[in-house]
Amino acid sequence: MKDFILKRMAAIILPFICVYGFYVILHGHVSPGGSFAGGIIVGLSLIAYSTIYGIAKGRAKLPEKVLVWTESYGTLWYGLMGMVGIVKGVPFLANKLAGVNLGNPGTLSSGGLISLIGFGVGIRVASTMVTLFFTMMEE
Amino acid sequence: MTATIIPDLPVFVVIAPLFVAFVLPTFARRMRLVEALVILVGILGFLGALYLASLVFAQKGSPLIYSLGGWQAPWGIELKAGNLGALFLLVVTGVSLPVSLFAKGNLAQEVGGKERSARFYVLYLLLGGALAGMAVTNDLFNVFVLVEVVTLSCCGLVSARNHPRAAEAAFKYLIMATLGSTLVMGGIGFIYMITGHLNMEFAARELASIWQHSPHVVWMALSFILVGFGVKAAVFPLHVWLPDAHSTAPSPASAILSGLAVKGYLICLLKFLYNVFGSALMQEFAVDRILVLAGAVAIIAGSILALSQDELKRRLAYSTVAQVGYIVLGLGLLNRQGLAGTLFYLASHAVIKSTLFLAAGAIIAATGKKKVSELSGIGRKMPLTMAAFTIGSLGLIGLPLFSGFVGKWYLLLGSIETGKPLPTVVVIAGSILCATYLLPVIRRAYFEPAPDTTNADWQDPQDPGFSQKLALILLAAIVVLLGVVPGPLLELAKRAAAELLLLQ
Amino acid sequence: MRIRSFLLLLLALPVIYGVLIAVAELPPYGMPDNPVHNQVSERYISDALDDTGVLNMVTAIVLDYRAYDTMFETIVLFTATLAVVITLKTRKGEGER
Amino acid sequence: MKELFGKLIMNYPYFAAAILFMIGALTVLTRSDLLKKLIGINIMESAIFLIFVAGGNIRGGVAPLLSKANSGAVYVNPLPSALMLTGIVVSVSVTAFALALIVRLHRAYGTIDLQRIAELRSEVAMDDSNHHT
Amino acid sequence: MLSLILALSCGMAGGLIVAVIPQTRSRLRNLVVLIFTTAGMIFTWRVALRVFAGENVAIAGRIGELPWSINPDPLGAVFGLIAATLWLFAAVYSFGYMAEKHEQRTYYAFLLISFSVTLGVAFSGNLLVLYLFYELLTFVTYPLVIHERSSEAVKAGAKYILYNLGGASVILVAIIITYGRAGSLDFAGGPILANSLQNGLDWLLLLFIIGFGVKAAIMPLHRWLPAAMAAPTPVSALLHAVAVVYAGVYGVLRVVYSVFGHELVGRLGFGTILPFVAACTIIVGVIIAAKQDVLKRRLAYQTISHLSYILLGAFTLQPWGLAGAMLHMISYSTLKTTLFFCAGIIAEQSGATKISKMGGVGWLLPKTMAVFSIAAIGMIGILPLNTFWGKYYLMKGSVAAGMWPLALVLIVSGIINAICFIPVVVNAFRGERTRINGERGSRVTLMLAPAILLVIVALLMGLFPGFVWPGVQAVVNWFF
Repeated sequence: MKDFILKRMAAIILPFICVYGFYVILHGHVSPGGSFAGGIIVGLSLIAYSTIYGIAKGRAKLPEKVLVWTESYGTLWYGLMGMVGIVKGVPFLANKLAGVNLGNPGTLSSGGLISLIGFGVGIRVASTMVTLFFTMMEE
Repeated sequence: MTATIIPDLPVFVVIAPLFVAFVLPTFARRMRLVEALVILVGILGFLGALYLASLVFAQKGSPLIYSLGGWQAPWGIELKAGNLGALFLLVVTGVSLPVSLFAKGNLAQEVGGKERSARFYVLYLLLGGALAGMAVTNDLFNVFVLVEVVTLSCCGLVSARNHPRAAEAAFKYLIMATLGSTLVMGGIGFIYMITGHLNMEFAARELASIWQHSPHVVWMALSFILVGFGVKAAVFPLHVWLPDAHSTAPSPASAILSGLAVKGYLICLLKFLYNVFGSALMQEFAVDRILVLAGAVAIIAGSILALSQDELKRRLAYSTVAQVGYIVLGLGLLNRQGLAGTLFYLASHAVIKSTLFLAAGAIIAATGKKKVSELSGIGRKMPLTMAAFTIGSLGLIGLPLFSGFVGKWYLLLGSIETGKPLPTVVVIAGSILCATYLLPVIRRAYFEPAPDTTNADWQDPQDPGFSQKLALILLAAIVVLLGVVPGPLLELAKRAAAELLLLQ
Repeated sequence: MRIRSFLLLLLALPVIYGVLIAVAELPPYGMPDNPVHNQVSERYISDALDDTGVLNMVTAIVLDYRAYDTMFETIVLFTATLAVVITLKTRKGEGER
Repeated sequence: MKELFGKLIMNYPYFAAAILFMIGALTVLTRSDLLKKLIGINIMESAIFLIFVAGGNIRGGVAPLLSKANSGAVYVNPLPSALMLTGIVVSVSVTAFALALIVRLHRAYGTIDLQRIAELRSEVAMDDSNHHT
Repeated sequence: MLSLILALSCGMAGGLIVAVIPQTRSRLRNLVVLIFTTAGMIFTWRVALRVFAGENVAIAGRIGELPWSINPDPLGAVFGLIAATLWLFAAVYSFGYMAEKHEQRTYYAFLLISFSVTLGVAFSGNLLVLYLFYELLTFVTYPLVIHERSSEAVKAGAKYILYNLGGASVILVAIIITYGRAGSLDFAGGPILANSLQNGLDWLLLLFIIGFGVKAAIMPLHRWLPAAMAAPTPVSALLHAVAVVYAGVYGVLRVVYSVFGHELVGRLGFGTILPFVAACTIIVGVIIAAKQDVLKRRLAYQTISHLSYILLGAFTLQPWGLAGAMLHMISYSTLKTTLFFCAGIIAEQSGATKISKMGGVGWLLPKTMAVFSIAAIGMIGILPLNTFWGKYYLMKGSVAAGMWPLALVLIVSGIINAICFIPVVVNAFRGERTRINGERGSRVTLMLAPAILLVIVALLMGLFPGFVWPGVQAVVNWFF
């Protein structure tokens, strides 16, 4: 696209959208929203970038390899967080039972593994959205 | 080390293939490593399932309960590895291991390219993990999520073949399957609304006491679930997607789809019917009669449709429609022998149909001929493949000493116990029809001369490579083994049947 | 085509009627004594904070009580991505089979 | 009949969901346009989401989010909302995959009408057989 | 015990060995076939003699909770002896008949395997094993039926499979019902259903008779048999006049005497109807036979008729009747095999398959036609030949059972049998005698020798019936 205003506006807004997305991901356990919603916001900011500046530029920012890695290891992350329970001798995906410090409710560090899992899921969802978009647009 | 693994075994068999699947895409190009990992996880899964089954076998009656995250039953998700779960786990792992061995041979050729086959393997492992999850889950909504994983990975496997027809088949499959899973989700919703529980046992207990207050809702939930799983498991009038999907998929995928995926849905249906609604409610709502009727129609119609197909894989696909009929019919018999027979039949059909599809795949890969009428003399050129096909066919027909017979025997015992002639007659007629659509293939392969070898486009076909041969031998051996020593598996099936029918 | 749709609608009418009867029979909407508000949801509401240390109960359920479901949910996404990629991504020179 | 309607009006979210569900189902079954089929599926799924979420609601309840502002208030059941979060993601995945298949089919046949595709395919098959013979 | 296992495995082992011998090594193959059939026959004789002496020879085990046992009793031993002995003759005949035919490897492999399976039917100790071998018999003889590979043969094969599978399935249902009622399937402990409630047993008997009646070619379940004549002649002679059809007859005998017991069958409604069904088949079968022009088809319909002789004897539920049945089973098998052998020689040497085209064949093939005539006379049941004795006891049994019209049926059938075969012989010796002698060469000798030998055996048996009597007596004593 050649629209100058759009590009400038996007350059200003998109970083904020992206940061907002991360905010939603990270605050999934203390406020409405969560990792899925946040992840989609992050993904959308990148999709918007690619639509406005062209697929090639978007691709340059996020090469296929990075996407594949975030996809795979983001999902694996979830499983590994679940394994914490097994390592500690309690069932899979245990949180409180695994002896994780649940922190002070209402703060960012609360919730023990929940926030960690949530972060992983958020990254994954974002990369999934971007991968889906790239795949459908390129072919 | 073993002390920590054993209590977590029910969850390990589910997540082991999934974990491997997650990391596979990152080294998609290193084919050797990918294949080695897939086979390794297959072996580990099989050993795990075997050990789990022996544990279940040893402690009679009481299933292994595993509360995920440590949250007890009505709050958290519960895994239950009882007799039924152990049986289906054995089937899943026992069939998928040889199939992955088979895939090792010529998958890249069939789906086109290394990376594509790596992705194929990922979908394959996800499917395996989700099926294992279906075997042990005891939670209504978890069933729905697993069903979705299975559906999506199945559709992905179908469209792995780089051909527009595959995409069309996959789309049809996807739409129908999603329709089905939406119905299933609706059914779960209705059950949840009137019971307030998602755990199967709690929901069943609640349902048994309150169903008189809202019979129509129970009816609705039942019919949603029946139709939903009916679409997914291809029960006769709802089977329209199956022949296309199963015949256009790459051969290892066809084997898994026909052998296992359909069975996974049927196991879920069984869990809903027996664990949630219970046999008393099934009789109250005449579900047993509906199932017997639907099964009977499916057996006859599926067999007749199979008879009219000339394309080998399509014929096998329609035969799956007929065989699903057997299982559906067995679910409606509501007695111990019949249900045990159904479960054993399910296991044996999983093995047999995989054998048949793999053998058909090997033939098609070697000759490029898809039609039954073109397979003259193939038995001489590919003796081992055709021998596996023959063993599979005889097993499906239900000849003694092959696994199909044992299942059929108990199915017949069960049908006679109901005192109604329909199931008996249909089961018998079905096996005769089965002979009429499978034996001509064998006759052509062995007793008709091969066409002229001077013809240019018939280069001499040969048996496939080592790993594929091994897969065929393994599967055929299981078919015979289950027929000659059905003991342990049959015992497991019987105990599962008694457990499902709440008998002691 | 139009006739077919009409016939289908006609066939659908009894189904619609059945669904409506079932819907009318569902527990009345929004009542606090409905079966869904049983000990299960009560525990989620009263103990989520202690059990998980999370204010958002939905997150507590999604990522802790029923985290296993959510794991499969991410797997569904993963599966969908792979399926999309395997459907659409075809390298040049890999002929259609 | 009157009683039925009375109950239906009381259960209006479920009623609406039932209607939505039927609309979706009929769209899937009658339309041969692939995109419309997909939209139908999505409508059906939305209907089910609606049933679930409405089922967990309490009149006058507040969102299941602990905060000082609504201490002592009645919270709605958080479980259906959590389940539907999963359901929505599943539905998104299915939609994405279906769209990919539509793109693939459009690339191969140049149309997204199922009947048209069937016609084209039979023509191709005829051509194929002509080639071989 | 060892001889039992060896008897059963000889055919199987030989079949597998033949399967790996290259297509061109026909002499080696013939040698292997000869060795294994002879060995099988010897072991079968050993087993049978020990059984007649009252010894218990058995192997047993369980599959899951289903028991299996291989436990020959006198009836099984008699059937086994007939099959094993005739197999050797048929194998020798095949060396001649098949000498220049295609696909010999398949032919001999399946011939030997079906030998094992037939012995399995004979020696089975319970219904499950009987069913197993009965079903297997269909499958292993199928390649022999379609050996010609012509479209006619393929159609016949399809019919063969369908009829027999259908029959076997009905048997399976009946077996399962029996299992559900009695909880046991073993033949050894007297009739299985002896202590069962009587209600519904009529229908169970009907199921069993329909099931086994397919292979025993009871009308109207006989249609596969004439069609199966598309097979090579030794196969027709052995399988469709002896082994396969006798498996059906043997099954019926088992059902009547080991599953239900003759006392119970006598009390059932269907038990009293069955002799008349057999009588109908006797008459109708032979009448249809008389109308056939193709010699093999005429022989096939006549087989249908004669199988019902045996069934008739069994259905009289009298010791005399059963003795007659056993005698007829033995003697008929020798003569019918001879007739088929002769028909094969005629077809091979003169090319004539239709009776109307056989004018003058007698001058071309004098020895063959002589043997044929003797065997044909035997079919009528006149003294110097062994069939007389069978018929005699059959009549005695029918009269003893108070069903004298059946004895009349047997006489009438004998007359029609005469009408059936005398014209063939007469016709063969009519016409010019200018054609050269067609009975030269080792091939014809190999085909002719078994036929002549069998006729001699039949004559000896007719003259000295005491020679087979111990076996018959053992069977009768076993059941009464």
